[in-house]
Amino acid sequence: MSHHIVEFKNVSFRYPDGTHALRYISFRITHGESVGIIGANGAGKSTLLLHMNGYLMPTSGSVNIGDLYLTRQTRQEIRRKVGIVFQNPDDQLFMPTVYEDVAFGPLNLGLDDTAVRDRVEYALTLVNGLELKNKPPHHLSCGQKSAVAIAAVMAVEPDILAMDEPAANLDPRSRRLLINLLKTFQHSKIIASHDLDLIMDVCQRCIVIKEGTVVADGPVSEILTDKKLLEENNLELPLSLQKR
Amino acid sequence: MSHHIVEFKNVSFRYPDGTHALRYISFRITHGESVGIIGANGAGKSTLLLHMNGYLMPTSGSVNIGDLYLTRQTRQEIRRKVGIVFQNPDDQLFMPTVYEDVAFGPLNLGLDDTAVRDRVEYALTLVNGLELKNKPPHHLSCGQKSAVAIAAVMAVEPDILAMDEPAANLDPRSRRLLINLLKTFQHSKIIASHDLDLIMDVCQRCIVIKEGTVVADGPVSEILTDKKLLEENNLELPLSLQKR
Amino acid sequence: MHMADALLSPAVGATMWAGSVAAIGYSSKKLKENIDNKTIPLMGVMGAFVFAAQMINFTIPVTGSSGHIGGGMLLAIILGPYAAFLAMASILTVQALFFADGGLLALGCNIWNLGIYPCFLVYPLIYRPIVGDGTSAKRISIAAIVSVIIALQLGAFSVVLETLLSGKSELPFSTFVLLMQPIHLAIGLVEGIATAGIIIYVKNARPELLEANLSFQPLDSGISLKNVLVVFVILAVVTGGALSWFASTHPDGLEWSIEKVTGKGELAEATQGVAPALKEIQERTAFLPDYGFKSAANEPSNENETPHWPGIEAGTSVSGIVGGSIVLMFILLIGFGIRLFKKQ
Amino acid sequence: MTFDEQYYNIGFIDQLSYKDTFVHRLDPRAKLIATLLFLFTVISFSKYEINALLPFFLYPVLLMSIGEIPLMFILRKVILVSPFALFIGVFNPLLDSTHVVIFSGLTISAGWLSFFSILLKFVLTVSTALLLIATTSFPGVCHGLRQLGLPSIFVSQLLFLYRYIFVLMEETMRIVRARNMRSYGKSGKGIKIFVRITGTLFIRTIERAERVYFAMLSRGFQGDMPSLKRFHIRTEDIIFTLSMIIFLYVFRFYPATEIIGRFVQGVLS
Ligand SMILES: Nc1ncnc2c1ncn2[C@@H]1O[C@H](COP(=O)(O)OP(=O)(O)OP(=O)(O)O)[C@@H](O)[C@H]1O
Ligand SMILES: Nc1ncnc2c1ncn2[C@@H]1O[C@H](COP(=O)(O)OP(=O)(O)OP(=O)(O)O)[C@@H](O)[C@H]1O
Ligand SMILES: [Mg+2]
Ligand SMILES: [Mg+2]
Repeated sequence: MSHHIVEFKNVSFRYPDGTHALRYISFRITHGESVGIIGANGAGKSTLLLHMNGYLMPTSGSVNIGDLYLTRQTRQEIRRKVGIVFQNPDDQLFMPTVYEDVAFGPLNLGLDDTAVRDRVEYALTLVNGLELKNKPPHHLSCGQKSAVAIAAVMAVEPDILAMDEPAANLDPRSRRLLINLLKTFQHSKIIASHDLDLIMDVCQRCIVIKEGTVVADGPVSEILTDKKLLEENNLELPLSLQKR
Repeated sequence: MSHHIVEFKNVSFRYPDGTHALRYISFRITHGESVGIIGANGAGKSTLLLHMNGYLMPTSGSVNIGDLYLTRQTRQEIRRKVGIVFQNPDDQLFMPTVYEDVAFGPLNLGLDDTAVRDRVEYALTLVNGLELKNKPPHHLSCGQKSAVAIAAVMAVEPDILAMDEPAANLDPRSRRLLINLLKTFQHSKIIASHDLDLIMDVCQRCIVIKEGTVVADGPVSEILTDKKLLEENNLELPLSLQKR
Repeated sequence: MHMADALLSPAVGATMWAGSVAAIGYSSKKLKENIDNKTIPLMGVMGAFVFAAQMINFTIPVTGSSGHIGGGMLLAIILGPYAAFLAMASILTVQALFFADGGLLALGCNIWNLGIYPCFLVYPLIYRPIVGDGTSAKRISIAAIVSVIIALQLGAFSVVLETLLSGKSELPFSTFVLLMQPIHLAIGLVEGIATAGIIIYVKNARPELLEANLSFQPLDSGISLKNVLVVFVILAVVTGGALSWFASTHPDGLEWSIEKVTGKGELAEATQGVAPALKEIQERTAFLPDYGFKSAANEPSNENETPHWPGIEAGTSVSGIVGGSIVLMFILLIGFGIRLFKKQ
Repeated sequence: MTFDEQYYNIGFIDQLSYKDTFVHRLDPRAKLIATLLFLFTVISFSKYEINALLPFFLYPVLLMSIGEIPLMFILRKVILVSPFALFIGVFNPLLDSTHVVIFSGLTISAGWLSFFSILLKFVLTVSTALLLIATTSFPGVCHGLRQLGLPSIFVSQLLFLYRYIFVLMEETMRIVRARNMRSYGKSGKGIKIFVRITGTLFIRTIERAERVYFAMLSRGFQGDMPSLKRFHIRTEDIIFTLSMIIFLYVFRFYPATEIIGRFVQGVLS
């Protein structure tokens, strides 16, 4: 299924103020892979994710999603394939009730009312949030907001799921629920996080970014146990591997 | 030194919208203790911290800081003794440069210019951030912002330090630096966090809050290893104690 | 400076509503024509920003009292007139609903007083010309301060007119104006300084955020003098039409105020601008004797449209008081009854 | 009112509006129209009218008791609300001193009458406006407005405003808190600091708007806000609106209190 492939080729990006946030990034993620993206604060992880569906366009290099080459023309289509969940759920729940929020994507796809309702209920059930349906987002707890933000992306049934720091501010139980939820998602997923334990639980592969370049790319079991590599990147061994 | 004592006696607090966030909370923290406050999302940790310097006033019960009984009259004085660092450093750095921000507190204490300069340099050195002095806060990385927010509080030389979720969004190295910094702070400290590994590293004592009441209070070594207690509170064993 | 429902007459309330709704419709149409998709969330979030910023108080030097920003000019500078007007209208709607600031009927007046003037009059005719190409901090400050002051003065003056035309207050025109304008001059000065400060701050910290709006805005995406005039002609026609319609069908509110005004002979200029239909009423009502309470009770002059108008006069008042108390008690009983019933 | 109190007040009304009672279930359009008619009727009374206003208290009392809205909350808000009307109204007793004989022996000045009239209208209008929002969720009001024909751009950004008020107010509250904590009652509240705080907040707000826009794009936003068909007029709504119209008509044009008073007096004597 070549259409679930994510491929970056020599992507560079420079913010208008001159910050060179990505430099010649290349990697290829095939269907069904789950990939963690790690690196120090300011390494360029969020910037990278923003390229996945064309919010930012590479200054040079190219991004391919499935068969599509990312351009201003194709980004609408690419956005249907790649669902991105950003760090702050408040920025993503912009509609006045949970139901409307989750329905926003399907409605924009042009589905009819019953199809929309089915999608919304399916997505909310997935994250265990069906009973939140009629609440306004500002009446939800942190963990509930995160769950709904994920449901809202799931409701458009993306082929590829990308998440930026999904577990920040969640209590350990909610974090664990999220990890289990991510494990059940079958398609490709790409997770940027400082929570290396979460990456270790959810991903098979791991890409380390440093000052905008890829410095390592390999199986989680190798990278997250390579103490030297991690320390060079402002990281440490996952806590569960650290001896007390 | 009785003046570094924090004592809550039967403190209840109800938000004006009716949420009963704290119910009959009592504890006593003596000088030099470091205490972790843990609990599920919405348990009342942040609300509790807001009582420590009178930002919220108890609906019933009393709060004593050192020899002072918290009232509207004493809270200005109490604010000099208790420095609170909240979760989001962006909310705390409101001045145009790092220097001015750290100087804000000492200036308001009425110190003269040289004393202010000394305090600022001392506090920034403490968090390893002296070279950030002239930068505007929005050009800092997450980790740097946290460090400056802490320096801004340290610059007023509080007797008691309270922090709410200090390590969220920090990369593992910055988190480790923060842990080491906290270990060197000699006076009482109170840390609310979901990061139980951090609590385990920094604190000797731990208070578990559930729905606004204290459900456990004891040495970290006991509480953070009590799997049943933790799970009842939406928590888990610290990751470094979990077996792979 | 929110106008309040309790001071309004239906005619004035409805007219201002009509004017404001027309302006909302017009702005929405203009926006839709050349909208950038980003604008809708930006407007909403900026509206929330103004709302939040209005709640941060600062101490005003010397007086020690506290002030906050109004936001109309700030929005116009950031969003351009049409989007800013809609955002301002939304802010006032939320205030009317959640804080009952002013009230729902006075909302029309408030949108007019605090939205139309800064966005459609002051921004294009005063702010833009002073600011020029938008690169000089000094010009920006002067422009912001002057604009905020003028917008507030216009708003305050409108409050005076709206109150007097409604005829619920006894304040004579001159006193009222002398009461309102200087206060708002002071408020405007403070607010203007704060607004200028914020714009300069943003200009220094993140110049690119303002660039799109401050400098070299093409005239058709901004607003031209012609557009301003067109808007105002349309609004004048709409409100004039509404006003004269109300004047011909529901004279009570207007009659009262105009009578009052002509009786004291102070608002002559203010009524000149209004449709000729008003003048007729004015002339007609000028013949009425000075209004006194007893005379209203005795003379049927006012009762001809509404024959059942319950005038208060000696004798009937007693029954009025008795009846009033009974009605109130009855209403309270119903309330408590339902409450008790619901508790079970 | 301090910042926190204002914030909690909005929060509280908002919470009330998500209750589930008969009044809450009524169609927002019906409630909007009924409220507007009510307000227009109330302010249409002449400025010396007092008695005829009293029956109109029935509507807020019914809303309050059926909608289970705490009386004290509404009362407190009515008292706290912007004092402009009262400030202006209080001049009336000073300026209009024509004497009115209520009944033989009791005379007051007409200015007092008109002041009380303003007072009553004030309480009636403010409380019904608050009760409208306390019994109808704000999104409900917005969808009602949309269906009544207001432009969709206006309504969409009204909804955004509502959504982000809570987010931004919390953010602002945290910033103000941080300022207060390090001000020690001193100069931290001057205009300079205000400008900086607001400027920072402003920049962050624009950045947030950008992120929100990204989130919308990622879910297929192309410029039109999609809308769900939400409300259907039911018999209750029609009955409610009709009874409101009849109620308003009757008490506007028939001096009910007078008639009742006369009747009672007649029975007693
Ligand atoms: N809007 C912007 N304008 C200019 N520079 C930016 C912008 N956003 C980010 N940067 C810079 O680009 C670099 C990469 O930032 P990015 O947010 O991608 O890092 P990150 O890896 O996500 O960090 P974190 O772990 O803190 O989230 C940083 O140096 C940052 O300062
Ligand atoms: N401003 C507010 N108004 C009303 N209720 C509030 C407010 N802030 C918090 N609450 C409620 O008070 C309770 C305690 O909240 P608090 O923020 O103290 O929890 P917390 O333990 O800090 O949670 P978290 O781990 O998510 O930060 C929650 O039920 C919350 O919904
Ligand atoms: Mg990031
Ligand atoms: Mg908290």
